[in-house]
Amino acid sequence: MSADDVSLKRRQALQDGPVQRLERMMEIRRVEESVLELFNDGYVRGSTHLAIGQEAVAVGLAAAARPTDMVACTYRGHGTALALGLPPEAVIGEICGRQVGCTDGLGGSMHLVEPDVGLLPTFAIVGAGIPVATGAALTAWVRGTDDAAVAVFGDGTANIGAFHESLNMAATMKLPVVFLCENNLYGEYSRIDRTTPVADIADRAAAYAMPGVVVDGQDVDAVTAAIGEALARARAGEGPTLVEAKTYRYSGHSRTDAGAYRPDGELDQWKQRDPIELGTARLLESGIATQEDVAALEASVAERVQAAVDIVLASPHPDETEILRHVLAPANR
Amino acid sequence: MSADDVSLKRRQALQDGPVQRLERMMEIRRVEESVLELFNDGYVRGSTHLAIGQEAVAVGLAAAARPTDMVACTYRGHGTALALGLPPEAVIGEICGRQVGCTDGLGGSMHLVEPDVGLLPTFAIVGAGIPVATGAALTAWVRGTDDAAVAVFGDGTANIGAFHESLNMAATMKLPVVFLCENNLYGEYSRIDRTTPVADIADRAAAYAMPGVVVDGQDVDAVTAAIGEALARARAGEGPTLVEAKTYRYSGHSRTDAGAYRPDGELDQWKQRDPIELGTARLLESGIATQEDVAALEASVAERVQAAVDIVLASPHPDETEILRHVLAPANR
Amino acid sequence: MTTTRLRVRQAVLQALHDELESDPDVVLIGEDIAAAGGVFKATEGLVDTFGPKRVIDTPISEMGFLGAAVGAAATGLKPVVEMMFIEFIGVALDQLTTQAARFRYLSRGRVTVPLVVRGSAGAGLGFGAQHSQMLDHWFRGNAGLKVCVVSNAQNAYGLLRSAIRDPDPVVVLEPRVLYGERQELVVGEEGIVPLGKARTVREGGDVTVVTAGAMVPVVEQAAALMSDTSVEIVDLQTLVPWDTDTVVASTASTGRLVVVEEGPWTGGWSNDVAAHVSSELFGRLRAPVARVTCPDAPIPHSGPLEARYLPSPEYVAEQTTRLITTGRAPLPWWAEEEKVQ
Amino acid sequence: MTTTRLRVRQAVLQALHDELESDPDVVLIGEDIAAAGGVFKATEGLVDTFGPKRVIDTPISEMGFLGAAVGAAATGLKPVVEMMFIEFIGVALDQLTTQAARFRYLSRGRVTVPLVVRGSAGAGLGFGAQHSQMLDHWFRGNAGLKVCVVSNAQNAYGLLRSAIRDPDPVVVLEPRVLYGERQELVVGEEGIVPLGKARTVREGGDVTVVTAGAMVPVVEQAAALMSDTSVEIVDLQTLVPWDTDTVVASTASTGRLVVVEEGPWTGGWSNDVAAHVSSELFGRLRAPVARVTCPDAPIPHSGPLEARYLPSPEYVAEQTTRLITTGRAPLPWWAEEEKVQ
Ligand SMILES: Cc1ncc(C[n+]2csc(CCOP(=O)(O)OP(=O)(O)O)c2C)c(N)n1
Ligand SMILES: Cc1ncc(C[n+]2csc(CCOP(=O)(O)OP(=O)(O)O)c2C)c(N)n1
Ligand SMILES: [Mg+2]
Ligand SMILES: [Mg+2]
Repeated sequence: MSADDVSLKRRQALQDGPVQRLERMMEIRRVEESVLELFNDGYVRGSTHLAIGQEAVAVGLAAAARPTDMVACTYRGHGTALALGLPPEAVIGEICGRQVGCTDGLGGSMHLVEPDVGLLPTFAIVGAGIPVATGAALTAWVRGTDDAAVAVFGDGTANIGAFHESLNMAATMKLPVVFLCENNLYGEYSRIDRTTPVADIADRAAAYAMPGVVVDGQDVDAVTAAIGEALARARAGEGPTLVEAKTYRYSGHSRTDAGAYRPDGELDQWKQRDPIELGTARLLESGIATQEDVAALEASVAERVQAAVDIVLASPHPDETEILRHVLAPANR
Repeated sequence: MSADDVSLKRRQALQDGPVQRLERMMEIRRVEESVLELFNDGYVRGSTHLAIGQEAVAVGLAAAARPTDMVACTYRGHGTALALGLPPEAVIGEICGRQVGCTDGLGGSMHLVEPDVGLLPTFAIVGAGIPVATGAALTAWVRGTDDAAVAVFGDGTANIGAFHESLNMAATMKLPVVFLCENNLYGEYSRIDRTTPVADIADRAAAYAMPGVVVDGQDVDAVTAAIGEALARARAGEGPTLVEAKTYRYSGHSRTDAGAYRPDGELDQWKQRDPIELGTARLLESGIATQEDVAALEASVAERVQAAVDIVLASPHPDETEILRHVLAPANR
Repeated sequence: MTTTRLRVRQAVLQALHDELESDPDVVLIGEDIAAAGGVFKATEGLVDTFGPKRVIDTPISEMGFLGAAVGAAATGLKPVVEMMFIEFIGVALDQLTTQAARFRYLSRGRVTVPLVVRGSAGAGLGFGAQHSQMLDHWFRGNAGLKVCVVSNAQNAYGLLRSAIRDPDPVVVLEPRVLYGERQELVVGEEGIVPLGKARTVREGGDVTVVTAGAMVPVVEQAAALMSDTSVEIVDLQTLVPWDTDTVVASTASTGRLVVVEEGPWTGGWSNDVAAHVSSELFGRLRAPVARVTCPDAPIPHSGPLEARYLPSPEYVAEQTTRLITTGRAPLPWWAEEEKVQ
Repeated sequence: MTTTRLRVRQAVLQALHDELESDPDVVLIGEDIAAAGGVFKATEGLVDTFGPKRVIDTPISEMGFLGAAVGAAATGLKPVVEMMFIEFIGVALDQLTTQAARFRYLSRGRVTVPLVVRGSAGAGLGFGAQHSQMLDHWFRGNAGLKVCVVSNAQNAYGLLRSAIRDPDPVVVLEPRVLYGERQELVVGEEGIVPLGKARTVREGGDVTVVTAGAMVPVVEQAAALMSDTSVEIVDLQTLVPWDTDTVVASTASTGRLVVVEEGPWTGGWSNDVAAHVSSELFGRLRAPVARVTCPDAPIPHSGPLEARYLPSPEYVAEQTTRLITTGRAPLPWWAEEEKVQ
């Protein structure tokens, strides 16, 4: 089974039901925690941007989209990559610059990829993925397929030019694309109200005569439904939708940031609506799972992620000759 | 009297009353017509973008703003430059690449300037002036003066990233700037409805929690009032306004364009609301001027513009050594 | 072999037509390229033949549509973007250099970007300081990107077809001043000009002049002026990767090299050529490598000044002759002027 | 003369502080530079001292705030923009190159742009392909713009103060990898480093090594490895305009030149230096000018690969030694690898 088969299987598993979606959220959380540990242990160079707290957006997106729907995601992409299907070792391996990583360790934390489940190379430049997702939608429009594309970006990114240009162009051409804003209230160290004079990013959709939807980003089912609807509109030729998922990142912006700029109590308040706890509660309430099932899930996830970490640490760094490969097509070097 | 004194005087003349404003509109029209003739006679190299039909926006802006309010204007700037105060020979001379031009002939049609009446170097890159005007407003904000700034741009430019970024930033910081969109229905050869999914550019103001105003761009008094109000808000620290002036350019986009893409009758319809005719009718109705006064005005304008053309054609091209001047500050070369 | 007589702009149009016809994945994207046929008429009529899903008009949103082209290329299309004036990419450069040119690397060959950006470029028509630059230096130091420059109808046709077929992003600069130039050229497969190969325009034994773009006809005229000198002219055609072999071989045979570039003295590709050849043929040259370029100044609008700004045939001939007669690299005209001051 | 011991990041902070203090027109503009003190802490505390109208946080809108800085500069302020990672200017380049650097020319000296863009730059910390480039090539071929590169705390301080006082736009590149380096330095007026002047780091007689930025300490280490060779090291400090006099004089005295650049093989400033010196000292060099650079490839994340990508002291020493012993320019490592393949 090749790496991409694994990813596809993992992606399809999300269709099996709410348990699988909860499990994936747990896995994302556990991977992010491992990355933090690996970082503290000196295994991670450069920057890493964790998405702990935002798991429901990632999994909701992956549950709603097809593997053939192309996703342009950001540097805060570990969770989205795992949700879309990448196995933990491909993500952690990449973050640690090892051969087992999804770009052989040449990209690092900000550059994950797996086209077979729709993950375009993730973008380390703010906003750069939004026009690119629009372009993936253009391909579907030109070819007349019913694929769609999704641009994932943050609240702070709604202030960059590429956002505006892409939403306008997609709306004008009625391209099959969903603009998914993960509004976690902060762009780096700036709270949204210091950079953005509107409360809801979704309100900006009106400037493009496009529907704008706000969804509870902590509720995986709500996210799945909202993105699902937007994708259905896209596939039906009705054009793009701006979906704003209200969410929160528990950690700081990146590895070096403790998040001290946040008002007291804000983090705790958000933790009370933790996506994994909410998801767990819903499964328990509805009787789909028992406490024991959940504990077993947690244990198996922890085990799987630990196994991935072991694989990663046993994986060598890529060979030096890799620097010169894949700069241009082979015949073109 | 130095060149800039002339410009300032010409600017102040607009405060004298409606006759002067009508006269300036006539002058703009006559200059643009001369430019067309000069172009056809082979005196103009490169590109020229005429603003015949849009005179009321230019003069309304100049009447409402102070000479210390900095204006960032576009390549379609002959009219605005004349309205702000530049004498015809400085504009025509520049378009013809002569020494008498406002940048000694080194800039050309797209690059007019006169800081003493608030005209920053005009912008040949779409949207580039919008952040620059915002920056001029930043200077007033930092220094605590009550100057303001104005960004002039077209409808097509409302789709470029710099528009979005600047409006957002100005709104967030409550900067004293007016965003003046000259909506002449076309961006080059594309009608607005082919590129922009909203009917009124002013509606986009809501995306920045900023007031958006639509004004009749053919009515110089209405334009003066709308921009005046927006400037007053700006000076009062209440932040930016997006003012959309609905107008029309009679000619094509640039010298080579006949405007064949326009629907039949559209031009004629707009000509029925010609800003100069409207202005003339209003003066006649109100008894401020007689038919004879108007005819005399027209004659004196024609004479003055012809004199300017003569000055220009008698002016040499700049000296070759000018190429190397003003690249860097003298001590810095 | 089919030949036909076309202007440079028509050769571009023909190349686009032929690629649109032979490959359903090719699409054109840009401002006013469909209904209006392009500001320079290089896409005229194509939307009628291929429809609005192959020839796509966009809003004025360079970042948006260049980025969309990157995304379309990454998902299977072969977009050709028209950058009306190459300066406009200054509001969108990130998408080409930092995104498009990185996807192959950052996906280990799994997501590729067969994208072409065509831009009109260069001076000579009085468009002034913001619409007259070559700007190839923005693209050159950027691995993953190829850059070529058109100098006639044949390579306007042939390089563009190669660029569209290339699996990686390619920038094609079209000197605006040449659009009207007419030539008998070969079209069809035989008319395709490979990337990375220089063209020897004219053979000679006294000096090699390497150039590109709109300077090619200027150098040809210069050579005609130097009746006593046998000038070999090499048109690079592709700036990245440039054809070191042809240039070095030619210079080795003539012993002298002049590099004529439309672009400022500082930072241009003529430095790369001069550096490489000086090192490669160290001790084997009869004179230092000379560079003939524009001065480090914005491009003036006024006619006589723009003419002075650009290397003229007379200036190229004079500099070349001075190199040969003195065995030393002549000062450029602006340095002479400064010395006088 | 006041001296103090500071890290490079602190020297930047000190320079900003001193200019904010001495000139009320100086303002700082950037993302998270005020309340948060900057991602690299180079503006820490300044907003407390100078207030939110002098140290200005912006939305994530590079085109917007760089353009605003241009407008502010054109109307009397002296803005210093922090471009957190210099790559980010790829979404805003137009404002610097096509606007700011043209205003003086297009107003015949009446509207000027005393603007500084400081950007963290360069590789070495594992930030990967989109956060590790130098990108000076975007700025160099652009008349009206100056470009300098910091190599230690002293010139981090002194070049920045010069740049802020300069009446024209200046780009200051700060190699991120050096921010933590500590040094005793002169502050105050005596600590100011003029633009356009190189610094002779170390004198020597066998070979001149010209370099800049983070490569300066690398070359110093390389020189230490070459115990039998007397190496003269020149730190350019300013890339545009670069100090031709110092470089030519040094090379004339040693007879050999190696140019060590952090940047790709193609399109970098080391070509300009090599071209100029090869021509200027034609017939007077003992060996061809050698260039030591990074390969033409995106910057890899993985530690050992990034270390290989960048010129190391060992590699610089080896290339320099080979130049001296063979009298020929050595092939770069990747060309050697290709030959083997
Ligand atoms: C063009 C550009 N500007 C600035 C940055 C630096 N940067 C990286 S992430 C970030 C904040 C983005 O905030 P947001 O969009 O809310 O996404 P989040 O990080 O919260 O997921 C910034 C400013 C960048 N990478 N690219
Ligand atoms: C960034 C950029 N893209 C494209 C152009 C070419 N261009 C010049 S004017 C223009 C149309 C602008 O339309 P609009 O904003 O409506 O202004 P108008 O010309 O109607 O006054 C275009 C596309 C440019 N100069 N700069
Ligand atoms: Mg955020
Ligand atoms: Mg318009």
